[in-house]
Amino acid sequence: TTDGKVKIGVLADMGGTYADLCGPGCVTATRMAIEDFGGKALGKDIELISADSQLKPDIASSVARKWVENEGVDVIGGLVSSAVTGAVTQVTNSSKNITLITGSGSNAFTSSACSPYIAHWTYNVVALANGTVKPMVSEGKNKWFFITADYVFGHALEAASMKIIEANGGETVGTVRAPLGTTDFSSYVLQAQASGANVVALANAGNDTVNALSAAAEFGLTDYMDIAGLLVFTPNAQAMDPDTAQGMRLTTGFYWDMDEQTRAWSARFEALHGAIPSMSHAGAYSATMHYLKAVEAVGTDDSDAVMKQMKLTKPDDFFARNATLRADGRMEHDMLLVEIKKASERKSKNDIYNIVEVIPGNKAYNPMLPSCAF
Amino acid sequence: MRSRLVILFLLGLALAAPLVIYPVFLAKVLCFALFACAFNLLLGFAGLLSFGHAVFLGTGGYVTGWLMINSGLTPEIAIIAGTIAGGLLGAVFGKLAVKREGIYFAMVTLALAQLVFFLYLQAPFTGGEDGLQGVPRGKVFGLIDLADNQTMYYFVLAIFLAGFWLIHRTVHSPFGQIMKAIRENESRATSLGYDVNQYKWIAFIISAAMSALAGSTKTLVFELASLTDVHWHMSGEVILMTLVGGVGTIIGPLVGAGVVVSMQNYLSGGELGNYLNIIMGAVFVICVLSFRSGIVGQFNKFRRNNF
Amino acid sequence: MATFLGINFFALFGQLLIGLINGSFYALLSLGLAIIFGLLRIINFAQGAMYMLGAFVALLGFKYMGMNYWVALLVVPIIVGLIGILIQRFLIRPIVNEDHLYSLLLTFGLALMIQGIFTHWFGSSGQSYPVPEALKGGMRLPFMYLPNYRAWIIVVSVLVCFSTWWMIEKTKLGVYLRAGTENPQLLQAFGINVPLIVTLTFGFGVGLAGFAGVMAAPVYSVSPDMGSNILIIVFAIVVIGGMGSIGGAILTGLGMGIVEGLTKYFYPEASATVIFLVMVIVLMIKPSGLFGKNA
Amino acid sequence: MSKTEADFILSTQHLSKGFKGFTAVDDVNLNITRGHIHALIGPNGAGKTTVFNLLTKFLPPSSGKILFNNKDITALDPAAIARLGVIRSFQISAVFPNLSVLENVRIALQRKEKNSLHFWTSEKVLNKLNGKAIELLASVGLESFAYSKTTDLSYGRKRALEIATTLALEPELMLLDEPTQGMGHEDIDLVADLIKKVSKNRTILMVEHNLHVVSKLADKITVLQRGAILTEGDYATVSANPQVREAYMGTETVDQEVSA
Amino acid sequence: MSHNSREKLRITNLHAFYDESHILHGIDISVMQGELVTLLGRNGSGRSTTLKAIMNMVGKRSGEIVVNGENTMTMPAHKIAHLGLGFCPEERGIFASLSVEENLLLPPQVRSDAMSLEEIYELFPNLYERRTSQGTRLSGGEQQMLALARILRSGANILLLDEITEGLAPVIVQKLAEVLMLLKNRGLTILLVEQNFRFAAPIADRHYIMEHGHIVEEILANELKAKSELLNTYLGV
Ligand SMILES: Nc1ncnc2c1ncn2[C@@H]1O[C@H](COP(=O)(O)OP(=O)(O)OP(=O)(O)O)[C@@H](O)[C@H]1O
Ligand SMILES: Nc1ncnc2c1ncn2[C@@H]1O[C@H](COP(=O)(O)OP(=O)(O)OP(=O)(O)O)[C@@H](O)[C@H]1O
Ligand SMILES: [Mg+2]
Ligand SMILES: [Mg+2]
Repeated sequence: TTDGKVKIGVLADMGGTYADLCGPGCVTATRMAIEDFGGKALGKDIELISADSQLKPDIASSVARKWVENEGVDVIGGLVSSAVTGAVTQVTNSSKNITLITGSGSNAFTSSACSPYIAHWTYNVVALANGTVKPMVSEGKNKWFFITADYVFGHALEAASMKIIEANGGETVGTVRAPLGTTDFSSYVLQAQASGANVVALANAGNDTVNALSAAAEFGLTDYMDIAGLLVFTPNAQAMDPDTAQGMRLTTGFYWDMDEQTRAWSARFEALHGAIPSMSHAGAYSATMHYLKAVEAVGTDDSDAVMKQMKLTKPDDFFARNATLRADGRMEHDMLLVEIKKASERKSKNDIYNIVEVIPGNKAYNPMLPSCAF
Repeated sequence: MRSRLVILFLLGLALAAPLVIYPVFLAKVLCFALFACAFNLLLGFAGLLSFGHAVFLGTGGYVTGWLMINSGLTPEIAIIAGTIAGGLLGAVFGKLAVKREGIYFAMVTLALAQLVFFLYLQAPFTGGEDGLQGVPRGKVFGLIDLADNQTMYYFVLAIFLAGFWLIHRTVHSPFGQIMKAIRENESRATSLGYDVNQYKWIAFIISAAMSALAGSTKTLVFELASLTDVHWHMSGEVILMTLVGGVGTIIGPLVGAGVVVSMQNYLSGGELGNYLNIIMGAVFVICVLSFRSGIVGQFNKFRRNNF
Repeated sequence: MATFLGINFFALFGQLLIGLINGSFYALLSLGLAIIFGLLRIINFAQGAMYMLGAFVALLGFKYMGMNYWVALLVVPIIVGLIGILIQRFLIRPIVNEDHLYSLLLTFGLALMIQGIFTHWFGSSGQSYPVPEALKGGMRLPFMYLPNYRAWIIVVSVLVCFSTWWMIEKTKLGVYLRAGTENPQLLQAFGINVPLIVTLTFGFGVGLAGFAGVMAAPVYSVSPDMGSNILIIVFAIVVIGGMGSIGGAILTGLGMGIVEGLTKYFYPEASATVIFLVMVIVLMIKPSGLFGKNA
Repeated sequence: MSKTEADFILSTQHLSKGFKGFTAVDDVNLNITRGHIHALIGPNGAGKTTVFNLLTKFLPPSSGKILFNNKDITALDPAAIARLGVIRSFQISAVFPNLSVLENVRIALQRKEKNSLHFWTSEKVLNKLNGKAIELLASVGLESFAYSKTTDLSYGRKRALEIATTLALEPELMLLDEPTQGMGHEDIDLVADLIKKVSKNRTILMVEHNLHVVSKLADKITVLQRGAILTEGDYATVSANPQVREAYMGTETVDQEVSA
Repeated sequence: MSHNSREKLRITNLHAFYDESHILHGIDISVMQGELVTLLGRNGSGRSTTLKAIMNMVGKRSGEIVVNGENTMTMPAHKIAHLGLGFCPEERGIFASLSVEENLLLPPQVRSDAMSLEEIYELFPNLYERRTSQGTRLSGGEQQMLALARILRSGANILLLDEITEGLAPVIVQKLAEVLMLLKNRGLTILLVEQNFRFAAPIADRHYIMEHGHIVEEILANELKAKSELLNTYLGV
């Protein structure tokens, strides 16, 4: 809505399985961005409202609808769980409102479901697969078994990874679909065991990853198979038992302890939030900041104008390194391949990764589809 | 007589409301009101507590949603289809559930609902966790475009009134009489030659179909069908609505739906989202402990004692 | 691998064992439900929440008071039981004379609240509870690697279940329980302190759930919704077994666990639904349940 | 059996019922003459209620046949038998407490209306039954209570209402199990008279321990003992039988004036 | 200790309610040791309620109930039986989930000089025959016997009996009369609610007549003839 007043809605998982990844933290990060921006845009105070998606597409959808139709919200941020994001973008695309996706990873938002009003920040499944899977296959880990979260995100991650496995001469010997929020993975682990694979890939997120890993450890799977956590956020990495998780390699869009810039921001965030930022927290800040700058630059909150501006200027902050916002809405930036530290090497409970390699954005992300080049 | 006046008054309100209140919200209230009325038909008038009614809501939604997306059907047809689907599912559920009574009935319906929940979770046509997104509202009879929220609201209002009327009629019909008798003294009804289970069964089917009708409509309003509508939590919510409004009263469920939906709307609008269950639970406990006849029930008592 | 007729027996036995382990929890929970139902004729919808509570009390006790597993195993069920006693005494007793459906709704509300509160405090992201030192590691069976703790679960819960069964079926107390179910007022008039028995029984039934919670903490991640997930399955099991008999509840619990295990091997897609399907079949051929007395 | 079958509205042939090992009803050949009030008496546990349960198929017989109007009904289910016109009234009074007295009867009348499944028509269509209902109530002397709530009726009146409801089904054969159970003397007489009244062009089979009622009403009496028929006949014969006295009546006698 | 140690049961100005409805309006009853007293009255006159009130089984009560000189108004229901009270309810209250024998053994022994199982079975052979079968599977009459036998076994010495001849064959009724006499002579105290006046008349020492929750008459055994007119008006006998 071009009422000259900027109103940002953050829709996130306030109490659910993904709450630690992009819940209250995403609100905090967004608020930080607004404050750092000066709290005002187009001469008026920037308004921030937030709601709990409860990870339910319908709730998210109706909140989003209420926001854009009835409460003059210009842009919706946060957005964790691809199912939720899908539902929200259905609304915002038709109402021509910008969405800043910072928590969910399906690559559909810049391919099959792409739209001129989507900006997909932080990461996506392709980047994860490229970052984590490719090196392992090339190391000769060629037989893969997938334990996949049974919803759009998991399916996408699984598909993306399989592509890369095939492409690099590996094979997928089996997959199981575990419902979102499974707590006992033992029977899936047994299936993996019987599959004769040498890598078990966890195509899930949040606690699902944590639980799957601990089950794998409990049943001695870790003794003779590699576990690949395809999407691990810092809170989850902290929750994992170091003895089983140590040495696991994973891809992330951000690590708090990378350099001075990241440490500085993370310290501020931790002071407010009580925990170190996950990549979606950092992404939320970065995306919001970029949006606000664009608004100020074009002097209106009209979505088309703002989005145009966002794509013209390169995002650049502690989070967005060597970044561009592509025409299809994909925010491309350096990704990090990290390794989980041994307990003995950790200096603090926040000291969990060694950065192994920085993956340039254009290597990490999927090429743009012509059909999505807006 | 008095209740007639009340009804007319409410009707007036309903027609004027969207001018001041967000129509989509109103439509939502109406959908849940219909759902609660359908549920109340079972609990309030047949004495059967179903803990799985969400399934019918959801089924209606999925069928209608799927048709709107994949077949060029007009909304009214899709809604009718959804209603019928719900009725059929209700027929199956009912056949099994009426074999048991009281608490068992509640558990059986709950478990059956969970069965269907998992089926829907895995079935391709429901879109699993993602649900059916982007359901088009379409044009009624190919003429009236529902894209506009106000139009949508009046369409929902019409549907609600139709459903409400049918339920009300059912309660005050020869069939309703027998239902009353069965509730009073089942074994006697049997000895008078009535096949008790058959009556319960039919009541169940009607209730299921009306719930599905509510679900179908809801899907059109929100252009989305999802697992939430099939989850046991939703079955709990409809019970709460009925309880808060007043079990066995005519407009109780309507009021209850209004209260609960507004409450949820208010809470889910802010970061209070995760207080929702605490508050809902508390309301449940309070209602059961000291408010069993619900808002309308209490009001009626009050009226009886003071006028 | 020992495959025969295309069946990989190692994997199969593995799944069966997992099934038996889940079955142990089903048994403990449905036993608790059955006991409570037996005497109060109410279904305790909060049983799942109590199970969750047990796990959390153990976890918090461990985190903040260094309470170790073995202590928890003794103390937590008592704590949870006491909570149950309070609930029965102050919330359920006032409505004993109302339709039993109300107490179902009451406990449902409680379940929502308790789960809500814990979600509010701890988020619904689960937390892990360490396996006690003494039970770490596992044994290599010919067909699978069986973690000691899982074996321990089976042994202990079966023991607890059957001693409970014995206490209720074979002692005078059992007679009182059964009589109290039917006509508490009269039993009271015969000089037996029924309210006390009722309250204690409720406490015991709930305590069992708490016990199951502690047992579960090290294997399932401790999360606020761990209870509601399992409870509905337990309901189905209760319908399958029929509330009639305590023994029935136990056997059905274990049995359904195994059925689930089989399904996980032969047709994993159905593993989530199989128990409910069994329920449907039982309803069709024996509505009163496998062990239920025809009502 | 000298009489021709036709006179018997209901007869059983070698009817038996056993409960795991224990025989409750033992090879009973019961013949109930049309239009009679037939009483079934006998010591406690003789099998009277069980016989009733067999006749109404609340229990399946272990062996034997049941003929109603010379038709074999052994295989039918309870509802079907009720529809044939064999109606049983319960040992404990069975009414719909919160419905009005009138509605109670109407529920019974409604069944023949074939509209009981119509959930789309208004209940007003039932009002045309009110006339008949009042009639029935009148026949048991309850017309003045037609519109009062059933719970408020006295014990005896509830019984009367129950019988009226049963009459609404136009039973050919009524089975009454201890109709005067737990009543004070007035009520007993009231109900006894009532039974006499409604027995016109009907057949009644009743179990009764109150010998006054039996002697007053019964045209024929069958005495059961340990599940088997001990003897049959009118009150005079039966009460004269020393076995019956020993097993059932004891020293108690009823002066014949009472019956008439 | 009450002024009269032979007075086993004294009720003064007893009011009783079922939630809203006020059933008993100030009852006064007194029963001496070894006495057999009946409560006569029409259906619904409040006799059962009186017994229930004594056992603290009704909604609300006021007044005074003294058993063996102890005021029981404030006693929880389960304590009362232990004063030696045995209650045989109108609806018999046989437990379906218990076998006949379990039913029989259910009430705890409240006095040492209780009847033994043998005595019981000798008194009611039917029960012995059916002792293993489920309580409610018994015939109406057998259940009645069981209900009575149950409290005899508990050794209670103050019996509150509600319509125990209900549904019993005349022979048994006569037998019961003998039993009650026997108990009476053993020194037991009996308060009997009865419809069957023929049964009650010969064995009772005194009769209270109830109407609408009031005691309207007290008749001694020897006055029966004289007051038969009155009885007729109250009971129609
Ligand atoms: N369902 C049953 N299972 C086992 N035994 C039963 C069952 N029903 C009745 N009996 C036994 O069968 C016998 C006959 O019972 P029934 O009720 O017919 O006696 P009755 O003639 O009605 O006696 P009463 O006059 O006391 O009612 C009794 O001994 C009773 O214990
Ligand atoms: N549980 C109850 N709740 C409410 N009212 C009751 C209840 N039980 C009895 N009453 C009422 O109390 C009054 C007295 O009942 P009570 O059973 O004491 O009468 P009674 O003299 O024993 O007659 P009966 O021959 O029916 O046993 C009756 O009007 C009855 O309707
Ligand atoms: Mg009988
Ligand atoms: Mg009485």
